[in-house]
Amino acid sequence: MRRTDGELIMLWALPAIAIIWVSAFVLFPGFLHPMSPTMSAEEVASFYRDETARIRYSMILFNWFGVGLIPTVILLAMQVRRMAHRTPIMSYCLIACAGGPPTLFLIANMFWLLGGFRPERAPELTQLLNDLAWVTFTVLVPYLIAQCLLLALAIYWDRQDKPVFPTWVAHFNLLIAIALVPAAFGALALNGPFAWDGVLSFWVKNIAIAVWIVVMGVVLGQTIRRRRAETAVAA
Amino acid sequence: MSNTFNRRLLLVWAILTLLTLAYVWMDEAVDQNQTLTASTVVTVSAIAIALIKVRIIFREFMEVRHAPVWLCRLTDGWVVLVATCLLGSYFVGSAIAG
Amino acid sequence: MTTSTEGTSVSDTPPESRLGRFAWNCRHHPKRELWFAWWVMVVFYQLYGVLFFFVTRVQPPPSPAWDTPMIVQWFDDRHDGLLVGFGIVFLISGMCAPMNALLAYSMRRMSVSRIFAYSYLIMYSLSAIPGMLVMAIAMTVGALRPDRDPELIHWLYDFAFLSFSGTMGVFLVGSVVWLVAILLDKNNVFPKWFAYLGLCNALTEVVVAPAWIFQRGAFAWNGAIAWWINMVVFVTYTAVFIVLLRRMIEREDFGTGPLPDLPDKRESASAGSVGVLR
Amino acid sequence: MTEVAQPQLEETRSRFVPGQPDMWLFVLFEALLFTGYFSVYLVSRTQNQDLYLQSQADLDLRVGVFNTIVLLSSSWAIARCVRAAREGVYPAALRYAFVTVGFGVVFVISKVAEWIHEIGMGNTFTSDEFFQHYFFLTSLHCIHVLIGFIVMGVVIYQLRSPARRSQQLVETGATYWHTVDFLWVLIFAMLYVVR
Repeated sequence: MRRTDGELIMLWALPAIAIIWVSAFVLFPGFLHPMSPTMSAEEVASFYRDETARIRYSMILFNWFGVGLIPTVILLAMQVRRMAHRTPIMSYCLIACAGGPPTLFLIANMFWLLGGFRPERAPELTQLLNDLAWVTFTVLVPYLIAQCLLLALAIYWDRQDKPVFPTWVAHFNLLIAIALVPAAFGALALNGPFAWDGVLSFWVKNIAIAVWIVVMGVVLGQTIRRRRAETAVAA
Repeated sequence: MSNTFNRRLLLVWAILTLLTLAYVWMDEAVDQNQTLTASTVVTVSAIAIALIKVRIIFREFMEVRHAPVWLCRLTDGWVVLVATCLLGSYFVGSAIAG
Repeated sequence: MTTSTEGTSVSDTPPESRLGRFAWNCRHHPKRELWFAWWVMVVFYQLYGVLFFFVTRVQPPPSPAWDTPMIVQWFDDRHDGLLVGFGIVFLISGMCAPMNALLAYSMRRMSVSRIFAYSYLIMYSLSAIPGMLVMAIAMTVGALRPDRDPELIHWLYDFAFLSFSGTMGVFLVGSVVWLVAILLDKNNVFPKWFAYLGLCNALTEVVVAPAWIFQRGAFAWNGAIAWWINMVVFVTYTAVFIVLLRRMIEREDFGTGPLPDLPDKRESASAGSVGVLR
Repeated sequence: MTEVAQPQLEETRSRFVPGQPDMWLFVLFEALLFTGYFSVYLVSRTQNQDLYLQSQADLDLRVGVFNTIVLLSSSWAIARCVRAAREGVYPAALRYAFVTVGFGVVFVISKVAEWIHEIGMGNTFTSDEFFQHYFFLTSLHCIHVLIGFIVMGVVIYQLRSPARRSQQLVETGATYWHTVDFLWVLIFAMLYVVR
């Protein structure tokens, strides 16, 4: 029998953490519907005054579990390591991307919590913290885009009889990368699809991330199960 | 052979120390009653003496004397370059200040 | 790492046309991953220069001694450039990943422990956040609402430039990790003089710290010592390692022993002064 | 410097670069870097002559001279160390290496004492422009000395065991140490003597 190496634990942690993310997402009053960038300082301040409790508790949840995506990305990096590449560069790339999004998200998370800490603060200051939080949250895409593109490239280069991932995973990652692009320009407009509460910068981006997590979770699960079956037979 | 080397090193050290002590003399000569006064002569000679010392360190301690010719030329060129930069910035700065 | 199954199965003859050869190289070149990472690095630095110096015009840095109205004016002048330019920065900063992966790979190719490669990889992946993205976020928020209280815009201005200039620790320790690896390496991946150049670079990273203390003079964030001299050293260092990495990829033989010299370089290298052990 | 005739020397030893040639790039690059710092210092000095002279009066030239002579002596010791190692007299080489480190330690102690003295007099990094440059240049140089201790550690490590004893590494380390020395010679002239 093979030793317990914890790989499956790391994999199954993902859906558990994802449930927490979803509940925190729903709990935060500013996500459904997303807060508008056109709100005046006074409106923002009163939002923080009225919704203090939900802001605090949802963001504490995010603060606890925001880094939960890292094991998944590292699992992906380990699969990339098994591909038919000559160098470990592509898996290094994914490792290099792993820490970025959670770190940026934690910065945004901190600004939200700071805003909720003293809601009686001068409205301009609360608005500033709110702006910092939303801008950081909206533009945290660079590493995710890079991650998707690099994974796609790694899969395209994985030419062997039994590739680690099927090719559609690469196409899927390209699609997600494209869906994430508009969010980088989320600060260009205060309303419209590009604004941080807009269709592109909020809905498309966050749904893309969610779909990516679900699909890649499933793909990872299948790949790992297949490989474990193979090694079990071989052993 | 070893002895000539060591004597030479000691001599070099003595010269460098004497050059350092020359600063003290320069210092005494230019200042009246502990008040420092600006002096181009002191500045230029301070830089010159420092660079002479640097060149001696290059040649003797760092053994450039025995190094291939390109390294000798390079280090000499460097001393000239540093001298140009330092004196240049001093004089240009003074000129700007008026 | 799994060995490549394609190296033997694919025909070694690239097509004649230039475009065909490019496509062949992208798909089959044995060093495609290395060249990919190298080109991403080159393009990244070009874009970085263009974005910071010409699109957003935040470099060379303005003075920390300005008064508030002047800073608000500065933001007004650059409003669109800041938003668009930093939008592109957010889009492309993931390009750091292949670059850092290549640098880490160079250490992996050396005869030193893997600790070096992984430490460097993590440190430099982290470095983009304080070194670039925090500044971009602060600048974006500053430009977002021109009608914001000027004092707050002033604070964002300080936040942006100090986070950009004042967080050199990762680069300091990172270059030290790299240079120690080069000095210990027996595979001759990099010449030793590059390690000493890395020491010069690390020492200039130390020099930026006074930017936290001074609002004017040579040590402020736009000062002659804290910015200009450092910039020259940093650009030299970067240009040198880009060239050396290129040479490393050319020499790469995918073994674990010493990297061979390039055939035409071998003679000049043994006669010249560069990186040959006596 | 006087070119004392050393005919045997030129004949018996072919010309060579002491240590790794690579180290010379560091020497020259670092010298240029410091030249940059000195140029900035000299230009800002000329713009505000009186302030610099006034603040400079708080420095004690004798301490600077002492520091310089200590470092020159350490440089002399490491030169002796290199000669001894080249002739294969390793115990002597090791002794001189320790003497070098000893002089280095004396230098650092006297430097720190001088800093404490200056800070006690109210001259800190932020008090005026002259002391900005003073503390910047001396502390940056002090970092070089501390790195020098690591380098000397490598040299001593090399000299200790017959299995190692790479003459090249010893000479490279010596070149670094001399660099620290000549940088101080320049800093000393800049901060203490220039008027």
